[in-house]
Amino acid sequence: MIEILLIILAPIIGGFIYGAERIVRARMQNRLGPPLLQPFYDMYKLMDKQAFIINSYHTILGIMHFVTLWVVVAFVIVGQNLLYIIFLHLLSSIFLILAGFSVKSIYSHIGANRELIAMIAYEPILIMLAVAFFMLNGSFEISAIRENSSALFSIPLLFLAFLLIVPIKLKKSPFDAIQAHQEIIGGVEVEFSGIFFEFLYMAKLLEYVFIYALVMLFAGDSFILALTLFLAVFFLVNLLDNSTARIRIDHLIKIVLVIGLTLATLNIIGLSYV
Amino acid sequence: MFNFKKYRKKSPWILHYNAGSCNGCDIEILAALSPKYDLERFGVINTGNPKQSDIFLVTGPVTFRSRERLVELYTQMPEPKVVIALGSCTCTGGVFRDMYNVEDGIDRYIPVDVYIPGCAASPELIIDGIVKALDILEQKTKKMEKPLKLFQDASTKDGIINKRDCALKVGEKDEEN
Amino acid sequence: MKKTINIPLGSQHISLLEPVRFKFECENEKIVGVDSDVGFVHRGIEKACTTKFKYDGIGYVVARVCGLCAITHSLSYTVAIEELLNIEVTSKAKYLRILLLELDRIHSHMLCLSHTCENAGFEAMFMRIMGDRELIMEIQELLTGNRIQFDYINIGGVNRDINLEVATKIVNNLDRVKEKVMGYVDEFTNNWSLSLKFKRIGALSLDDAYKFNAIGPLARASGLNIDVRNEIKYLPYHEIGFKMQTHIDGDINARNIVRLNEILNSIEMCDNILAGIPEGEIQTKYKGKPNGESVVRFEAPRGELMYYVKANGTAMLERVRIKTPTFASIPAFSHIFMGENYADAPAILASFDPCLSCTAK
Amino acid sequence: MILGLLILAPILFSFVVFMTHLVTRNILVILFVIFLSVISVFNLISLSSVVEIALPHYFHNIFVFLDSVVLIFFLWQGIVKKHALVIALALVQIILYCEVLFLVPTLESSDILVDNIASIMYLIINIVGGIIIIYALKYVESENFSQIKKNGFIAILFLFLGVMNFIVSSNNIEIFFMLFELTTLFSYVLIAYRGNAISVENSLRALWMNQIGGVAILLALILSISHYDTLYFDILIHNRDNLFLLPIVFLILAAFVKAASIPFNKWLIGAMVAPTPVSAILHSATMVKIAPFLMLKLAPAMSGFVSISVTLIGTFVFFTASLLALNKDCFKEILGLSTIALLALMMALAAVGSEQAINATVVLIVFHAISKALLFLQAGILEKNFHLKYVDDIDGLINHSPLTVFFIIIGFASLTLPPFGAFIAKFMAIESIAQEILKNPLYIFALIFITLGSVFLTLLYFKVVTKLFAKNVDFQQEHTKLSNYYVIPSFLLLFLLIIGIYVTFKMELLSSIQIITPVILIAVVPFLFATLLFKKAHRVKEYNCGEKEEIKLGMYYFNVSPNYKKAISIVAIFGMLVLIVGVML
Repeated sequence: MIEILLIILAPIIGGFIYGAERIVRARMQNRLGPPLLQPFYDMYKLMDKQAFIINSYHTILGIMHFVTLWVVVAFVIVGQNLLYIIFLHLLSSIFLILAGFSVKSIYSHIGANRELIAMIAYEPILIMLAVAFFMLNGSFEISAIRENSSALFSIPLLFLAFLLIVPIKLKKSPFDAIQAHQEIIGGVEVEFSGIFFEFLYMAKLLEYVFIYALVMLFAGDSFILALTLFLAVFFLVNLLDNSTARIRIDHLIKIVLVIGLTLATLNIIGLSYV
Repeated sequence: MFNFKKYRKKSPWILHYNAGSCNGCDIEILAALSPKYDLERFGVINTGNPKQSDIFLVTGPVTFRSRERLVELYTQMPEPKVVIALGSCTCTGGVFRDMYNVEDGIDRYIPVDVYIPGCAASPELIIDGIVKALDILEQKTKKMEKPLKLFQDASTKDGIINKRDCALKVGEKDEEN
Repeated sequence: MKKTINIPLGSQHISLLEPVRFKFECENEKIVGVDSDVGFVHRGIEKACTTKFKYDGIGYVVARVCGLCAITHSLSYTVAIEELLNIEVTSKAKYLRILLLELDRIHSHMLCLSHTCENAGFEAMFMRIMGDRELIMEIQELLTGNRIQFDYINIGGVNRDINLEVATKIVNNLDRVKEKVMGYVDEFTNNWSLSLKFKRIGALSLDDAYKFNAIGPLARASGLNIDVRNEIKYLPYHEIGFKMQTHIDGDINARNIVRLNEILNSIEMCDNILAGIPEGEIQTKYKGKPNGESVVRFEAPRGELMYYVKANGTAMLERVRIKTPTFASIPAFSHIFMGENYADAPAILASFDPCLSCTAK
Repeated sequence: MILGLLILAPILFSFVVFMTHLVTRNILVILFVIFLSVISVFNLISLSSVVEIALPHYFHNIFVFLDSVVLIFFLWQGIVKKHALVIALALVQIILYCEVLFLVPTLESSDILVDNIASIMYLIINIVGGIIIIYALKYVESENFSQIKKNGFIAILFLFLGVMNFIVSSNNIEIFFMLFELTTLFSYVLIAYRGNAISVENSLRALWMNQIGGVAILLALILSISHYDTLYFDILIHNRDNLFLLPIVFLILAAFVKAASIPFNKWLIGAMVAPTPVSAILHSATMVKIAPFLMLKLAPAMSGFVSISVTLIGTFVFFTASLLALNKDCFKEILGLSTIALLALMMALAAVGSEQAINATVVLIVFHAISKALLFLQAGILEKNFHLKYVDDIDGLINHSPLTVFFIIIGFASLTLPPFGAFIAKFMAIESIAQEILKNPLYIFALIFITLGSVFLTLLYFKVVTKLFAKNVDFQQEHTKLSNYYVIPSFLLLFLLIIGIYVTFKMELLSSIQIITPVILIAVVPFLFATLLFKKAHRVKEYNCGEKEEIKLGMYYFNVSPNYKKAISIVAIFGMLVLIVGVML
């Protein structure tokens, strides 16, 4: 019951995280910042806007991105197979990429291309993460991971590697080249408007839920540790966002692949010897 | 049913276009986004993308070459939208009035809702203007507002374009077709 | 068999304050060709100066060529007219003019730095510098009555006097700004992400700086020590401790460092001015109409600004020619973009601190 | 009985097809294909246990004769075309073959052995191959060949099906060698079918590279006879001596050659100059599948060192081939390299040897054949109908032919995304390798190669899709009509994909919700395309910074420098040497 409620409320939870993040970011920049409910105001406003579209392929693929991402979040909450969820998440990214390519807009194309390239960086680490959980629990099922005790101390290096990809998925500095606002005006989302942009906006909120749910997986069955991890990662990501510039996509790949893969490999080799 | 209208004024997203201004007002917009004035507390985001904006912030007296872009950007913005003319020269042409390459204010081309005077308009004035625009935004309908006509018959008189004669409405032409 | 991508930047783009159109021909995201179009802001000010306005009002009109270097524009024009009218400005007025010129330079450089950071995706740094910039804006408002477009300079002197209260406020604020700027120097040299974004990006070598006639901070960052402040006589720069700031790298980082050092130097100069400001009138009376030609050069925040004024003894001038600093750097622009990544293009562009309303007039 | 039909009927058909005229030929071919498909399905259903048949002795004489003819033909071709490598390798093979003939092994087993894997291979060969032959009917019409040559083309394809049916059921290494040489011969003939200079050059390259495989098999044969006293697969595998695995390693080497793994990748890429049905039937869908099939046969014999080194080599090739594919821009070459990559993955998985890995291999073999056939058919359509060969030029194809775009996207999606079989295989692969890591940490490198390689492949596929999609806002033009001979085979393959999803659903390779969800998600998209057109919404132009002029859209390039390519080949060769030397020690 509570799972169904969580699934339905997932975008709202994401909205609160995003709203809190905007406040935290503003405070870090010595500003007052918007109210906590700002993401919801934005959503209501977008619902009320006139609908502009380029072509129907573009719009439908954008909506499918949102729907698939919601399914992914639902699977995480229900406790499905982690490896499978990662591939389903790939499917949702693919929908977004196809949407980006389905219009003749250069910024949309560059954004989609960067999304594709960034996939090289984060996909292997996510898969390695799933494998590490498999080695610890003997199963890819998230429900099994949640029942066991915290994995954080067995896979600390993988946790660090995972931290590297959190900014990529949340589109935060220094790894936000995919959505670089000052270069390509949001990348893939540039051609969406009105209620159709809202789907992308909510997909972003769902992405927050997805990533922070993965962070909380490291805590296993301990709720307090999960909360601590969530808060720690939340502040860490925002602190990093506010103290770095956006680096280029090729630097992103190099840094994340070299550091992340090394950490993940070392950790898994360590696990197989224990 | 849920009344969405009242949320419009809580999340105004801005599109800024410089139609030939002297930069004075543009840097004041940046200043208004900065910590001292912090426009974001009203929910303002500088999107830079017409398709996701509600408020069109125009500076400058509209030069000959920027007017097409001005109208193009205006038509790409979804309704409801509000246009703010920022700075004296945007409202009337200001010091540039009657210069040969200047079109004397944006209200000849697109319907303006809020005029903010000042050379350069200070951030306080900008905030004031945007807050005023929010009230107007709440009242707006979702009906398309057509830009006013501009550069169709750019007949030239003595090498200088006679602008006032060829200002018709774009909408009329559309209805004929 | 390779096909390139055309990436447009402008005329409306979030990273641009002014309309300018760049068309980048890119392979992947590497720029292999640049096409630029800067004429969107042309308003016809030079023409209007000779047809619409009398000579004593033009000082306020040319200020509207550009909001950022407004003071330099009106000062250059005023000095040119003063030469034609043979007016000797009092030394207090000269000192006040320099004070405002340098304050303007400080806020312009800070704006440029913050905009470069914004375009490099460093929002927090943008907010930090913009927040600190308000200190300068505050004292400008106190001194002249307006934040931008002060219209402070008139023919024969300046419009407002300075009093002790204002002077102490200025000194206080400048001290605070100095502290902050020291912090920026630290940030710009030590932040790893900024060094990835700025170091060895958009580099202009010394030879190219010569070849493309670069001026201003752009040239000084490449090691070319040209600064009009070092050469001119009408303002007493040599008395107040002007120092040339150069750097050898020529990349974005070098330009930032040069700007930061210039801010520090300007603060020092302002302090010196306020310490040794002479007593006297701020305004000289004058008579007659200008006649003849004069050429005046000044150092705007972006480089050398040149005014040519030709008068014929009537209230209307015959010719006003403005040669603006950004105009001279455009060839260097197009050259620097070659071979860079499109992702760096907005930051490179901001680091030039282009002023296109100057260029197009 | 069924087996005899499967092998002999295609040979008969090929003669019939060669003789008849155009209209009757088309109808006959379609009937033959239906016949073969029905038989192969029937074979799978009726097969209760493993069928073993020993062939009478005079068959062997025929085989020896055929083999000698083929080898002499190679030698002759080498002399005629003045290709030193071909001559040398042909001579080496003749000498080795004579030696084999002199040796007389004593341990005997049945010559023909049909198990489950062979039945599945029949399905692929006959159904997928048959569909491609139907497609070839129209394709070959548009070529500049004489009528005899056109008929001959179809006839050779049928002959090839017969040989393939035979090769997957042979248990005798000597027969296997003969059939291996025959497939080499067919691919040589078909690659050179167009007869121009490039075709000849590439066909000779294919010939000498495949002959290396022949040499390897002969070496394996000699070693097997001398050490184990047999030339039968099953005896060799069951009596294996962990200290002497050399024959098995040579067979593995032959598999690597046939699968065109790096460093032997040149021949398959070169083979792309052949008519597209050839690329589809020989070099993606069926013939190269001999390699993973052989690996599956040898899988029980591999353990320890051999298993892990083959896995590492295979996954390394998977990774590097997908990397190399990134900088190709010819559509068929991209398909070819991704075939190499996936074949290497199949072989690596077969070498892992756990039950799940074997299942993954079989699933991957089946679905790879269907998807690649589908993609190659589209490549042929692009070439014939739109005169497009390079990915760069397929700008905005959706304006002209949404159907082709749909098939290409489905083809690529079926190789990467859930719920298609290839995805399930990859999923199982990662799962089985994860289990192996617990036993041997070296498998972590296999895991890294697989993850990186699959990401590169995804990148590759969707890089191609980039170009297809960009649709103009106000483009109004009639779609191009495609011939039924082109469209129907594509739909049949799509149907096979759907059946495949159903079968995986039935077999419970994944839980039902895991298959149903993405099916719904993917299926709903075309449905939405068809129904939702957003009539009420306003159409606007794309955002172009306020400008009105057209923009030029290109695509990303991923350059792999020649040094890397060399390094990759060296590493691959080194890996194989380590394998051989390691086994010898």
